[in-house]
Amino acid sequence: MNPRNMGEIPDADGIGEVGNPTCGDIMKISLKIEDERITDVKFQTLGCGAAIASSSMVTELVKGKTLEEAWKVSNKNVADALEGLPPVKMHCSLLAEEGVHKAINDYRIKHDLPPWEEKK
Amino acid sequence: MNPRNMGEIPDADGIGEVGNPTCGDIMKISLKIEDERITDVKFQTLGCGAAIASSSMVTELVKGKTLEEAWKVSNKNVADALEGLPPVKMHCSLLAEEGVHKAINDYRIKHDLPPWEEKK
Amino acid sequence: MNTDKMVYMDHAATTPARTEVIEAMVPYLKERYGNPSSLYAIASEAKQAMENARAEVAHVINSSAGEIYFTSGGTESDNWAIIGSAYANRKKGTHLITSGIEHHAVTHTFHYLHDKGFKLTYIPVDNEGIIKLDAIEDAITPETTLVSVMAANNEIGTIQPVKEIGAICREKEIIFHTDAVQAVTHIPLDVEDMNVDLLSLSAHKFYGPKGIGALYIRKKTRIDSFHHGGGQETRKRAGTENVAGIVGMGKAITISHEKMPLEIPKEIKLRDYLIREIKQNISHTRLNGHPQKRLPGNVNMSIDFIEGESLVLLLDHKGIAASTGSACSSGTLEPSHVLLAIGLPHETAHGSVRFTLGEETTMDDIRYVVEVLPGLVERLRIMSPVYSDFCKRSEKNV
Amino acid sequence: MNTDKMVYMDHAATTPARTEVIEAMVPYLKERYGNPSSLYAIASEAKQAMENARAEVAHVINSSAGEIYFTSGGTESDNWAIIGSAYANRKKGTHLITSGIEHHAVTHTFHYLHDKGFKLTYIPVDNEGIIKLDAIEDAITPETTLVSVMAANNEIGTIQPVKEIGAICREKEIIFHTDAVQAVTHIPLDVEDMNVDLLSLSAHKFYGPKGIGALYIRKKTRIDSFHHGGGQETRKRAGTENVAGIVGMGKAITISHEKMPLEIPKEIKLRDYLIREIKQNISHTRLNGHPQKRLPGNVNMSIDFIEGESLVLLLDHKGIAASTGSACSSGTLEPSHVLLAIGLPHETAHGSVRFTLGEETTMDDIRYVVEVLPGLVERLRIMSPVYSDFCKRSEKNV
Ligand SMILES: Cc1ncc(COP(=O)(O)O)c(C=O)c1O
Ligand SMILES: Cc1ncc(COP(=O)(O)O)c(C=O)c1O
Repeated sequence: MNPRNMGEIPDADGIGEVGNPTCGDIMKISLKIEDERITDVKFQTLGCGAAIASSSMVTELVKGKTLEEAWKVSNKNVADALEGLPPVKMHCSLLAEEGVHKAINDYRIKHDLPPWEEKK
Repeated sequence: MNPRNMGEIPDADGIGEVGNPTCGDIMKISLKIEDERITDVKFQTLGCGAAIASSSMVTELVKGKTLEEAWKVSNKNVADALEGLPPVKMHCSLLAEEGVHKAINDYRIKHDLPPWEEKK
Repeated sequence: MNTDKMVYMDHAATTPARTEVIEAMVPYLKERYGNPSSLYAIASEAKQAMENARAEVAHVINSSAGEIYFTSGGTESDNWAIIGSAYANRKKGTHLITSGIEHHAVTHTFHYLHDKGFKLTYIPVDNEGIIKLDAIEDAITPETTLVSVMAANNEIGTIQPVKEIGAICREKEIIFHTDAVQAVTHIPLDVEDMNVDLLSLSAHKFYGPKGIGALYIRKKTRIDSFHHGGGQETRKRAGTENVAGIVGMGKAITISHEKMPLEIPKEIKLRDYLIREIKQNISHTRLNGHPQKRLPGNVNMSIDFIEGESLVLLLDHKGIAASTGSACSSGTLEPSHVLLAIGLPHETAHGSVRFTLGEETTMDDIRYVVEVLPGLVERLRIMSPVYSDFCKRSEKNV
Repeated sequence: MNTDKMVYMDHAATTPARTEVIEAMVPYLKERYGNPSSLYAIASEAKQAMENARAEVAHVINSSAGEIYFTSGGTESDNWAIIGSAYANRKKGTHLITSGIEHHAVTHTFHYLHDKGFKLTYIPVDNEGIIKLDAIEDAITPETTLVSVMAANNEIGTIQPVKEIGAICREKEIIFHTDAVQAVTHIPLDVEDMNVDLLSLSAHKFYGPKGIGALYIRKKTRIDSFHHGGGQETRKRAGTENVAGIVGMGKAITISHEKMPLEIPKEIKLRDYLIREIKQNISHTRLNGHPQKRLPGNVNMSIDFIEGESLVLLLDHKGIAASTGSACSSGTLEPSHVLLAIGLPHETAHGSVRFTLGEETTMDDIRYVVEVLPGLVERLRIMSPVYSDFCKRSEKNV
């Protein structure tokens, strides 16, 4: 377990925190954004191995992407990049997707832009 | 399995046949009797190993005994002489006891004596 | 035993585990002892080995690996299949169908359900032990939820028309369970082709260890769990897995299945030779079961005027292991329900002997049985009051 | 694993089979393969070996051999004890009592019976995981037929007042079952002294094979069969016996029982050292369970701000096998019901780690854990958003 992009961006442009301590997983994604492009991204996670791996992987996948591109990174992309997750662990990759979405919308709201809608 | 006293006495003084083919065991005891004493005894048995062993043993036990002594040979004596029988096979020793009783009473009836009563 | 010879002719009771099977098992007792449910490396080795075994079992009956659940043997598989599906479908109905010649693991489970209020129909078999297909069709009602008929009988070896029964059940949308404990790797089986929904198997009948078996459960079959507890076997069968047993079972089924194409004709040849010789050399004997539709290794003869258990003892003294009735019921005094079901009178049912051949069985073994058996039967007949009566009557009639 | 070191600290999940156990088993797979129900010599060897093992098990819990029935493991024993006695005594009543910290093999079986119309009462435990005795007395009604409370808990290791519960049940003439899977050969047990009517055990928890266990059934206890079929186990538990497993279990229980007087103080010493060192070297940690009334080998710690499963993975990378929650439930996402029952909040329950020591465990192993653990916890805490929030808050407060 050697996660990359672990930590917090002190002056982040967008922050997304998902999950809750009761269910055992908390994930926090912070983004540095320049010209609608993610120039830096870091995560903090309290959770199982799959949750940590998923958060690390999603930061790798969105780094350098435009916000529109990053929004399209799905939990399936995360799971595939990890070479598959067991069914009981799929929710970890979903959490990673949601964390990025929440961080992007945090940025948009701060900039008075309407938040993008989560697909069901 | 080397049973002793196997066979039929051609001119037997008393014959006892017990059991029936439906239940799988048939035992036939024939006695030669002189002066109220068993001078010869033989058996024939269709049945499991324990039935054969019990009939053989009971013939050994009653041979040379008076009829009164022979009547008292119980299924427990037979089982003990065989160094025990498993619970499911105890009925075999009972059959041997009954066979002797029936043969003795056959002799008594033939000689116009009242048959002795089986204990319950 | 007063002989050093040992001719094992009771392969339907159990089989010796193969050397390769034992070698495959030992590491999972020793160094690869992890609990498959645990998270660390040593546990995932055990888990992986179990999944391989699952795929091996699935391959042999043409199912997918995810439809195989390991159990503690054929008895548990039968209990689970029957109790689990009866209760899970109780809302639909409480009528169950089975045959009159099932193993006790099936019949006693149905008795249990009968006590709990389920209704049963027993389908009769003909004199050769083959189930009457049209009687199944007639027995089915809208209340029927399960038909359970064995693939091959343990006592008389008859092979049932599983595919035809499967077709009936599929058409009527009724769950079909087959107890294939005696059949797996002894005759070809295919759950797809045969429309089987539940199938029981047991490793010790194909040169695997005792105390391990499996239940095939077709995807989407409604069935309750039977062992409740931990989340093993995708939450369907709780209990720490018998990893070594499972690995042994996988190995055993694969080897036995590979050998099957050569083993079947070999056993049939020995079987038919033994049947012929017994009939020719011992008077008043008959074959029980169907002459062709029978397991390659099964010889079951009725021998008049004797009782089977005493014959088995005499055979044992000569180093021959055989049985009378099924191994499971041989502690009881009632004659085999299977022999009664094919129409044998009680006294004849008591005088049956079963030889079941296996991989190690040679022509020499068979010849030894043929040489020894007539003398033993004669010894018992001489002792038998029924036989001497019969002889006296025959003499008079001459 | 990126290390060759292997420190197994999960003996509550399973234990490696002893060499003597494997050596005792192999002949019963190989040459002594007879089916114990058969009549011939090779079968009676198997039967005899099984009866020896039965006497060995009986000796350890002070029962008679005829009261020991072999099963496929602790789960089956628990299922049988609970389902079998609940149904057999249904005429008397349908109320059952258990604790809130039982193994899933017990709790899920009670859930199953609840679905079938039985009424349940769960007795709470205190914060150290000890059952409340007066709550049992209060819960008993004339309808109550069974009390089931484990002898020692698999997660937090607490040892329950079995003897006192037994006395209550005896007085009220209620059947008392104890799941002693974690307790047998780890603490002394005596079914007579403790008034136990039904007791479950499992071989793989005391250096025997997996997939074999036993149920002690006190003479005259009313209980239905669970596996229906052949006449094995004096007609109480059907299915061809796992002879090799049974022989292995007998061997294992005898050796473990002999070693117990030396093993208990050894494990307690190592256990208490490990607990002390973890508490001293890692902030925000607490022992779960009772400090003294606990299994000699059990260490269960709550470590704040981390999640247990990721810690187990990191430990595995360092060659240390440990667990979080019980092995059986670690495939699930819910936190352990045992940790919630002793009053831990959800987030704390998620951050537990269990080390369970065994015979091979040395002081060196313990030192290695003490050396490695703080760094791993630190790594996870640095990743944890909850920990960084906590640190920020603490800084502000200074
Ligand atoms: C047809 C049949 N079904 C079920 C069983 C029971 O299997 P097991 O002995 O593995 O419990 C047997 C074997 O005894 C059998 O022959
Ligand atoms: C307390 C307790 N009961 C029951 C069981 C189940 O036993 P088995 O794994 O042998 O089915 C276990 C072990 O997993 C246990 O720890």
